[in-house]
Amino acid sequence: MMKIDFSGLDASVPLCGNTDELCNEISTEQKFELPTAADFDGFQREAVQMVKPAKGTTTLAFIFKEGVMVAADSRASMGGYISSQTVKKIIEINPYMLGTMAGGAADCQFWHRNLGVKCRLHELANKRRISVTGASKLLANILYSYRGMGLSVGTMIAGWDETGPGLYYVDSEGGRLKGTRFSVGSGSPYAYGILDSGYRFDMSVEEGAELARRAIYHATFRDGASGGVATVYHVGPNGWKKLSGDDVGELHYLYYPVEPASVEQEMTEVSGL
Amino acid sequence: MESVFGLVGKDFAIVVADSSAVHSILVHKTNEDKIMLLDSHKLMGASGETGDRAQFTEYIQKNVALYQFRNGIPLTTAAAANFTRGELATALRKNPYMVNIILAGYDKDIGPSVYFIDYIASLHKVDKAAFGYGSYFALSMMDRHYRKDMTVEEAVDLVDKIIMEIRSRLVVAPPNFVIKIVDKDGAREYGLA
Amino acid sequence: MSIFEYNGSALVAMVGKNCFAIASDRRLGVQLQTIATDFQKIYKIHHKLFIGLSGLATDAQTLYQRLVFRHKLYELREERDMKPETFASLVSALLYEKRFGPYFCQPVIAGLGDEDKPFICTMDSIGAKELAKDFVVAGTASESLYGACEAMFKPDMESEELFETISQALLSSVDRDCLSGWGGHVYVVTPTEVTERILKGRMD
Amino acid sequence: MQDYTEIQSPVKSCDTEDDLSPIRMSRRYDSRTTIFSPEGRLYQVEYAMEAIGNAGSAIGILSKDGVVLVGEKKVTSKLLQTSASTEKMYKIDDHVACAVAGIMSDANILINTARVQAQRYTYAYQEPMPVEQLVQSLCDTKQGYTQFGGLRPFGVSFLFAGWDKNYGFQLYMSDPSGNYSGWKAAAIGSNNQAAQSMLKQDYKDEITREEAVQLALKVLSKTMDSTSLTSEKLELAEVFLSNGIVKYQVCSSGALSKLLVKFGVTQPAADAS
Repeated sequence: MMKIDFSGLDASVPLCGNTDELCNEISTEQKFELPTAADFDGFQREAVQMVKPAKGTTTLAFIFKEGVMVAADSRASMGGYISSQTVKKIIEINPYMLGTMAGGAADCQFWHRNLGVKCRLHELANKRRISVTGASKLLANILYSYRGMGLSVGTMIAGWDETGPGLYYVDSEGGRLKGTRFSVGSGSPYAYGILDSGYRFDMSVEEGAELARRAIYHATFRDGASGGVATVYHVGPNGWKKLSGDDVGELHYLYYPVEPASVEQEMTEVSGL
Repeated sequence: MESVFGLVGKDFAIVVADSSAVHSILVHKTNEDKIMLLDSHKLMGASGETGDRAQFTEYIQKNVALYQFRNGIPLTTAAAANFTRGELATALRKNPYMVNIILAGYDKDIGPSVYFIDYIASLHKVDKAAFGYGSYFALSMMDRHYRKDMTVEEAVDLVDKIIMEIRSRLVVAPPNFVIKIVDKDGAREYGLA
Repeated sequence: MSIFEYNGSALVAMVGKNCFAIASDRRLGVQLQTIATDFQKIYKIHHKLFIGLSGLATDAQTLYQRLVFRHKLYELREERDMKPETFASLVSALLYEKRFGPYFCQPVIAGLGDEDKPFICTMDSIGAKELAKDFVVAGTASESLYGACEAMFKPDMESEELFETISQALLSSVDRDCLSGWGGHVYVVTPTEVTERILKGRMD
Repeated sequence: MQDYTEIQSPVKSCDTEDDLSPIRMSRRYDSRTTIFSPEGRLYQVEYAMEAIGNAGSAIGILSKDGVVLVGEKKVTSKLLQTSASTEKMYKIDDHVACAVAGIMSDANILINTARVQAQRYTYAYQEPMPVEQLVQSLCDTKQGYTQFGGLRPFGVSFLFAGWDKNYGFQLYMSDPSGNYSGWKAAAIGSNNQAAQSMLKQDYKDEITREEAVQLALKVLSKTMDSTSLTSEKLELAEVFLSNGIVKYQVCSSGALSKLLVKFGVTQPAADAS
């Protein structure tokens, strides 16, 4: 019989009733201390500003004939400053499931890892892998329980389960959408432009990967907050596989080779000498 | 939501604008022409506040006409663009016009050209330009499918693709668009040639 | 976001041995949206005098056009080129004229003066001159540029090495800035020639 | 400023006075530039033109590949501190230059106005000002001084040489009245009528720049009052295209001497008179 894990719904209930402190730290539902400030909301707003997370991102995922294609850039920025060009925005939840990261870096990293733990526990308890539907629901429920407290997460959960390919969009407002084509982040409108005009359901894996890579590239070109490496993952019946990770700095000159003539080297003579 | 975009092709330039006149939650009309003919070979696509748009584009149009009457020669596209920029820049520190402009023109010696002028009066000559909420889709799709030697048919195909994308992705997508073209034979609405 | 960061820019000028170099990025953006990657930020005043304008693009264009106006009249009346020091004072005066509604621009001026002595300077948006003997920087990538220049600059470089240094400093700095980059534009000026080069850079 | 009282008086006074000789007439109406004489003339303007007739002459010739300006310097004293700049030729903008005949102090004002006008146009349109518009704007200024009270007309005539992309090379002549007109060859200053008729005789439509220089020097050598044509008494400037860019070039004294010898227009002092 299938056992339904409701632990994600109730943050205060320990998973296995173990009161051992060490064990507690690993397996109990994470608890967060709340600040004891007179003006909680005001404090919260300020605190969120201080750890102002990476906002600029382009991530995308789509379902097609061969499974799910997931792609993302790798830039983390704070205001105008680029704090990293090598952020891993596609998080491997388990061998059959991926999550993408947009919004707060710490929030995404933590809750994806947390989701990974839950998915594994689900697997151990039920002797079968969790469905994409179930995993995304777990995450959505957790995020919803923290609604209004400043979490910033915009993620896609993509994977392959018994029903085939699955793709959900989940955000920190508690939204959860099932779909076949999503893009999240500041560069997403640019990516949608490429994705929508180039998408066909019966693409091959190669075509799908190229479309995803190209969409990320064009988003990084126009969006100042996206950049770095365009990483492409594919999830098929046998789990995910990383297909490519191209530096968009090189990708640009691959797509648009510079004819030697246009690398100008003009020598202007100073007249009047 | 307003969308204006344009591009330069082989020997023509094309400007596209939505044709919705929107006020708060109301759509007043859906056949408002936001691309003005400055003179026989110039198009000015504008987006922004309705009043400013109408006033400013007409002001520029009349000044371009006045120049031609006075001097017997038309302004070049570059000169008209710089004049427009100058007027916007002067207004900027008094009472700014909230208009973003795509100026397209055809000059005998230079050929077709498109100028990007935003409401704070930054001017730049470009191959492709876009304003408004549709600009995201328009820009990346033009980046992807644009070629310098596009024919009118190819450009219109691309424009159609972009319009379809705007219609499907934008929250309040405008139902109608106007497409205008300028080439050696002059400026005109596409399809009405 | 500050108005100085609306369009994004990176500017740097360096002094070498009897020569100077001035470099800029090529992006024109509207906040995070990149509009063009061939935007001019360095302008030639005459064969031995260049000005780079960072900050709000519209004000940079207005300021440049006013400077051309004033410089051209000077040139016609005096029948000689303006000295960099004089030009810097002109820029300063034009900026201070708008003390209570400034041009949101930070200029970088570089030129060869009397006996081809290199001159570089920068200014704030209301015209406070800041002269330097080594390098000056401006724009949204200025913090990164300070670091890069501080580490890479050596006194008395020859023009080729100067080009290499300024290019490396520029490219590595704009790679840490969302709002500038998309290629670079470098001028190296010696008493006998002006070399202009377009740098390939990351386009993200 | 305008004073209309005298406008009524002419008719009346003509009736009362019996002597209506032109000399007396002019006395009455020439004191103010803004007043027409009964014959419909503006005496001050005509006197200004008279003043120019005594000034050093200048000749302009339009050729198919450029415009040539030649001027005669009147003041050549050994004691005079020669300035580096030219005395009769002035660059207005990169594509326009002018030769002056008349009162230099008046000319300086107008040249400055012209330069400012040219730069204003460039500021507004970021393009060089079309030559005719520049001439027109200057002539508007001149005209103002023939109409508004209390002012005296400028005692200057100009030859403008320029190039623009609409009409190519152009030559204009303007006088103190504010009139201007385009010419293929024109002369101003002393003996301008003699020069003009010589030009009319010798000008060919397909003239080259070099031939134009030769013609200008020849005409000047015959119309100048001074006995011999030497480089000290002359100025030669040309407007032409070099690699598609307009250039204004003033001929150096040395090169001018060579040209004079080459064209055989230098006459030994003894031969003349």
